[in-house]
Amino acid sequence: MSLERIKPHLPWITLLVLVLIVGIADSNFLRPQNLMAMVADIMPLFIMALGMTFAIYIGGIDLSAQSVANMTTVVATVALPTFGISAALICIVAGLTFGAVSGFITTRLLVPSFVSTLAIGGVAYSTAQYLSGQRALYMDATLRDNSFGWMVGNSFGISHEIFIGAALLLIMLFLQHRTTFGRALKAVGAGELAAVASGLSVARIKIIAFALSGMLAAIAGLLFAVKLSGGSPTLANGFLLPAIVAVLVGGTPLTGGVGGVLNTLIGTLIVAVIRSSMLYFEIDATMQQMVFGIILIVAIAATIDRSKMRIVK
Amino acid sequence: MSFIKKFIEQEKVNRRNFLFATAAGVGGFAAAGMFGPGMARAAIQDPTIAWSYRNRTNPYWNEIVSGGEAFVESLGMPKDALVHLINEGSSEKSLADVKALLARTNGDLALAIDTNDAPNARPVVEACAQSGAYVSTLWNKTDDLHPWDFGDNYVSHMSWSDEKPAEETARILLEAMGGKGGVVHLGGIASNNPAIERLQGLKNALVDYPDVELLAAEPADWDTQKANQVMSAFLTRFGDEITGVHCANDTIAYGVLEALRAEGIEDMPIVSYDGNPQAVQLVADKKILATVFTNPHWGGGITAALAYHAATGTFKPSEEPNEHREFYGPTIMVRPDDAIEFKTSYLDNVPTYDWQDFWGPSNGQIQYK
Amino acid sequence: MYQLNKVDKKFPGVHALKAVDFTIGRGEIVGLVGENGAGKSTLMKVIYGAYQADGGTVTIDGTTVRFQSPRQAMEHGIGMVFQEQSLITNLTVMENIFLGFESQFVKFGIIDWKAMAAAARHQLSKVKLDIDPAMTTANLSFAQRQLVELAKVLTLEERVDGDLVILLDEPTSVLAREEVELLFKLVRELRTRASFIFVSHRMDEVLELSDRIYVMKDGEVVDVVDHDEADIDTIQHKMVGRDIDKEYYREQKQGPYDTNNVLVSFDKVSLAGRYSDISFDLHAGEVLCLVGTEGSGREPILRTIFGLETPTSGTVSLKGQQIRSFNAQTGVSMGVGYIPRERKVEGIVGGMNVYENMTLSQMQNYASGGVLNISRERELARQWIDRLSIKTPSVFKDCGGLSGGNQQKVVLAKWRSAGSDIILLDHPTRGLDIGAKEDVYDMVREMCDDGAGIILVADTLEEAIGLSHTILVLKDGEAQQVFHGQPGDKPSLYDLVHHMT
Amino acid sequence: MDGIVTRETLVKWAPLLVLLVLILFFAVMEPRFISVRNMARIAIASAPALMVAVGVTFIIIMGSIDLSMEGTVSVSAVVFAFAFLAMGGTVLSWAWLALPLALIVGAVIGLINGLVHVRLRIPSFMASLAMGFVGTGFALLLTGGDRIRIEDEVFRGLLTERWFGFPVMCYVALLFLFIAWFIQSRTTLGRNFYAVGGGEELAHASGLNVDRVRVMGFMLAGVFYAVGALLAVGRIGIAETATGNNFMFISITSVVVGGTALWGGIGGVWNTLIGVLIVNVIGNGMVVIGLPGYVQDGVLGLLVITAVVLSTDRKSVSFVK
Repeated sequence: MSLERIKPHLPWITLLVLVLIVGIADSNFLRPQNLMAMVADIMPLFIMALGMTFAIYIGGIDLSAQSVANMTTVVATVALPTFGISAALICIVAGLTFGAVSGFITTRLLVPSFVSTLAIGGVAYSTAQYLSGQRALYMDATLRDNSFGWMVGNSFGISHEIFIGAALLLIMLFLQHRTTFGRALKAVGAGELAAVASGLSVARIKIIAFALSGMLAAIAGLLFAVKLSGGSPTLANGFLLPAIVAVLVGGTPLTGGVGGVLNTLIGTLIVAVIRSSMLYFEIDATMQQMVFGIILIVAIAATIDRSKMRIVK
Repeated sequence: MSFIKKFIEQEKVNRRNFLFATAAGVGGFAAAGMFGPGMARAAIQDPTIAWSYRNRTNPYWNEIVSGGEAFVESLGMPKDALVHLINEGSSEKSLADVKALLARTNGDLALAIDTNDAPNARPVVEACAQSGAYVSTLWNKTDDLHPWDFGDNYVSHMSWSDEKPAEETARILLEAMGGKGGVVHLGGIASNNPAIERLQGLKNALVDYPDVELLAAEPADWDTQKANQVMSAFLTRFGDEITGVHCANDTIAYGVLEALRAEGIEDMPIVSYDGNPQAVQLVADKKILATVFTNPHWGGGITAALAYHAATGTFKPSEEPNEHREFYGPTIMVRPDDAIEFKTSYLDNVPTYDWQDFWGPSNGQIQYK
Repeated sequence: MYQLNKVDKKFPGVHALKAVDFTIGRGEIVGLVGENGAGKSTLMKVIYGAYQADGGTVTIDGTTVRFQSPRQAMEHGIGMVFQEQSLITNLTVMENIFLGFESQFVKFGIIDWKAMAAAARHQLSKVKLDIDPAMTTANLSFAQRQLVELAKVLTLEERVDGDLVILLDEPTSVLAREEVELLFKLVRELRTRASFIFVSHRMDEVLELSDRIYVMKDGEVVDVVDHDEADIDTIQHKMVGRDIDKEYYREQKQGPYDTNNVLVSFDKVSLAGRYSDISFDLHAGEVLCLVGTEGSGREPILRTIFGLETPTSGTVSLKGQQIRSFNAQTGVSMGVGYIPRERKVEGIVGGMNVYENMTLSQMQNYASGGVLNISRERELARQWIDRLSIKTPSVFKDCGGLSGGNQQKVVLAKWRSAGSDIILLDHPTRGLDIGAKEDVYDMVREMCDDGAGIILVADTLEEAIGLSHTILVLKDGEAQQVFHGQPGDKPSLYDLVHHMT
Repeated sequence: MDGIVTRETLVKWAPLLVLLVLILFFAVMEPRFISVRNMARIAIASAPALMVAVGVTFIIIMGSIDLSMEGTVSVSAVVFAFAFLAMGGTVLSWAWLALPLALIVGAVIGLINGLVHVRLRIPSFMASLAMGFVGTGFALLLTGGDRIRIEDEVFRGLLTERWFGFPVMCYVALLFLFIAWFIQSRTTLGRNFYAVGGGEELAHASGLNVDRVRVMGFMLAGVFYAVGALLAVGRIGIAETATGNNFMFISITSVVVGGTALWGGIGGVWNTLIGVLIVNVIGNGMVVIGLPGYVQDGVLGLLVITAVVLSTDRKSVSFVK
């Protein structure tokens, strides 16, 4: 019985244990400003994972997230001189649109999201290549500071990226727990047929979920572009798998209906800690990837709540 | 052939000279740093030395890292004292790893890095500068980012101007084609700067060969398998019209060679880039007409050395001229007649370099267009 | 021959089986009845090896056995014909029959399909089913599938020395009466080769078929009755622990409906391939029952009213307003409530708690600007928990963990609290025990009194007759006959069956 | 009922029709596309991908998913190359033992993958994703980042030796495709994949050892990944950590395009053959007709969606995730 009670808390217990293990090995790791810097750096990834959570929560997946983020790094950089801060709006709308199209193809044309989002990701990547002229671009420093300076920098010793991440997290938490959309999303994830029989427009809810995923991927790309002060069609490469891993490790399995955005925060932090631990334990360069995989298996085995999965596929 | 010899002489230094130079403190610019005002500055006694790069699956990066390790060994440390940060092609991981390492070392860090994507260079440099660490970059940075804007902490940037050498290989190729026919180009990841420059090199050369047509240029993402497929498709599309292939690097050339081999085509003129050992062997075997060696071993070592010596106060970067802070790396053309000699004296036995002769083999200040 | 001695089974928080004694002799047909949650399914799972008993012993011909898996039970001649359709529809009939035991047809790693087909034909002949064993199971009717399942269990005959015990879990729930007759005939013939344990909610059928009947309540066997002494009332009394209302279907509460207030109007409505040229009116206070076999078009009509199907011709009006765009949102906003057959997957959302389920169809009423007012939701849930006496520890309880009857009440509460007055009931009492059924019947009458109209697809014909004012008999998607029934003046079962088939 | 039969037939043959339409389209755009030599080129590109896709087909039929193929292919390729060179470096010596060794390596990785999934009760998506990291990491550890060249003319005969215009590797792939088809249709294991995919709980209740079937499935997939690895090495002559790159998304996409359902129980290896060919025909065709590189990803995406839409039996699907 006690194990049953611990289960929902396993993700953050896992996180705490990992932090302590690294902390014991090197107390430098535990210095607040270090932890803070680590959290700030993981924010773009976190924001993408946040969006991914919605897609996974309804039992799908969004493989276009990385390409959409790539695209928005380019869009942000290209649009900045003309549109200033409105470039952000263009990015967000672009992300929403690509996500919604993925959602439409998944729900209306019945193409599995694994394939539809991968394909739409291809379109986003082509768009990025076209817009960038297949080059890495950089933002003019003054223009960037004028329009997006607020995204980077510090207040009260805390990086603004953390504020942005926290704000988005709070909005998404609110969305998940306190709105009709969040409730509908839960119903679709946990019992799609019952949601249909309750008169919910399941297709619309799913399309919105994918659109949100696209939008947050776009915001992740935007933030990353501002942070790096430039854009390129490959700039956000390497986001996709860690973002998926973050959602899964956080305890939102692909079966849908379980977990949520708070889990994703924990999952992202677990990924960040595992990644840093490679440095703190001085894992040999050629071994890092293997070690990452093994820790991942252990972490997933520890965090997922199997009681809500009837069949493990 | 002679220029290779000269180059090797220039870069290679015998052990005795090297020891003498350091002991006597007449190591060129180093002297200024050692006894100059730099000493007054709080130099880092024993910085952690780190190399941050893309991955271990590419021979190019392995060469880079071997240079870094050779440098670390030259300091009397074991080679695993060099910290490896591998970004797996992710700028995000690249930056996060650097930050984590800065945190772990409290900024006592000498970092050599290729930031994976150009825009990533700025935040990396800014983070290092903020923590008081010393950083030297290789290959990727945006044009508006300059070491001299960061005092001492952004020590240097080294890159290669690939346009000229690529133009030279292209000329070799076009000559071999008899100045007529059709050429295809297989490029790197489209947005990568070297990929853009290497294609531009070909285009420059083509101006002088009006009878040669550039049939197509497709990205092959530095990837052997992708190159293989793209070349196969080219063969369908153009068939016998293709009389020469210009490859953006050696790994692409391998894929091209195999695609031709599958068709039983043995004598297609091909040129490539990078001078990997296998490619050099292929040049010796006349399978490839030319490749360009950029000496990644030296590049990897010297980039780490610059960061390290700036960190320990051996020299003070801000007192160096601009051409010592942004400069082109060396390039050597490898052709069939000198490939064997080049290989034995250069690749099979890696020369011992003077890791304090920072700029000797370099190729002048970086020019922006 | 097969015997359970003082078998005990505990789950966290539940004592599911309390020292149960159970015996079955050679060739005997034993009935097993009890309300939902009485422990029937746990007992069966212990018998066929899905659960292991915590205490007590299981013996076969005096030898103690202990099964770790269904497969071990099979090796001892115990087979199960499942309540839910348990054939895998993408496989062929013969593959289903020999699933898990293909090795007998394998030579050098290769399956001999011809040999398997021959063996399958042999099995099918036992249940008098003449179909091609290489047919994909999805193409069979429900009745045929039920027989294939039986044939599958009968393969134990060849595999096992000694006698068989076959568990039949609600085998008749999807069968029409004549199909039930066929099945019973078959079971009686087969008793020369096997003993049967027959579990059903249809008391009359249990009585008809069984030699002895075990009555279970709260994890205990409360009575064992012989066929000749059995009597429905006594058994039901034992099961429920109270008297069953003679007026089972609450006919005395059936009032007249308001002929002036038409809620649903179908005028020559057709849906290609499903039903054609259907016309009827549903009035406030009326129970209209759609009667017909599987595939007669009952469900598509319900789905059309709810908005999940768009008819190909004809006009549908709800409350006098012609419907042009068919979607569930319109349906719900017009006051349509749908209580689907598959309660666990379509009725409630497992993983969501009581109040979340109750407001699922009417969230906009508990939200402003898309933001939910959760305290009001809880308030609503508490009210309806009291009103329908839903047994749940709190409003936070995951509905997936409630019993079937209570789940059904949550679904009903969902629609009634939203003020829906066109209620579509699809097999509302399926799988419920008697007590819970009666609760549902009471609610049907209450809803009518409140002025709601109900369209019912009943679980049994008796239920259809007992509950409804109007019965529309369908066959192959076409309306056959309309019956009107007042209390005391209802159409007979025969009348309906005559038009159904 | 006639209408339904037509629809079913249509759905069944839709992937093939899509393939033919694509071939026709590219042939009209560029007549050279249809030449035997180009068909051979497409076949060469398809052969390793086909083997990997066939492997994952079994897993998908079970309703699971396997994302470990990139790691498995890399490890198998690298182990093969090391063993091959260590034992003589030519097929005509004891080095031929490296071939079966590679298959065993694939099976072992599949076994571990299956055990992690089944024993630790981790959904296959996550278990295999993590195992993929471990595999790629292990390949990297083995090679230290180096590439290993396989120069043996006999082994490279896979590519250079041609029968009727097609290299030997295409026939090898065809042979293994037949083996896969045999396993799928004539063995207990193959049929059990369909049972598990059609209804896992029911299969379990029928006495099927579902866990064992799952583990065996992952092992079998591992063997086919290893075959894919051998063909990939045969095609390029290089074994490296990157040998497995790009197999994951392309193989699963191919399986889906071929008409095998991700929710399990439907489809098979012939579907996968069609799917792999569709994806490779598009890839080759786009270059052949001279589509600019930067639009190719987008066009591939749109064509894949179109192909899946055309070949999905929409009536049988209630919802898609």
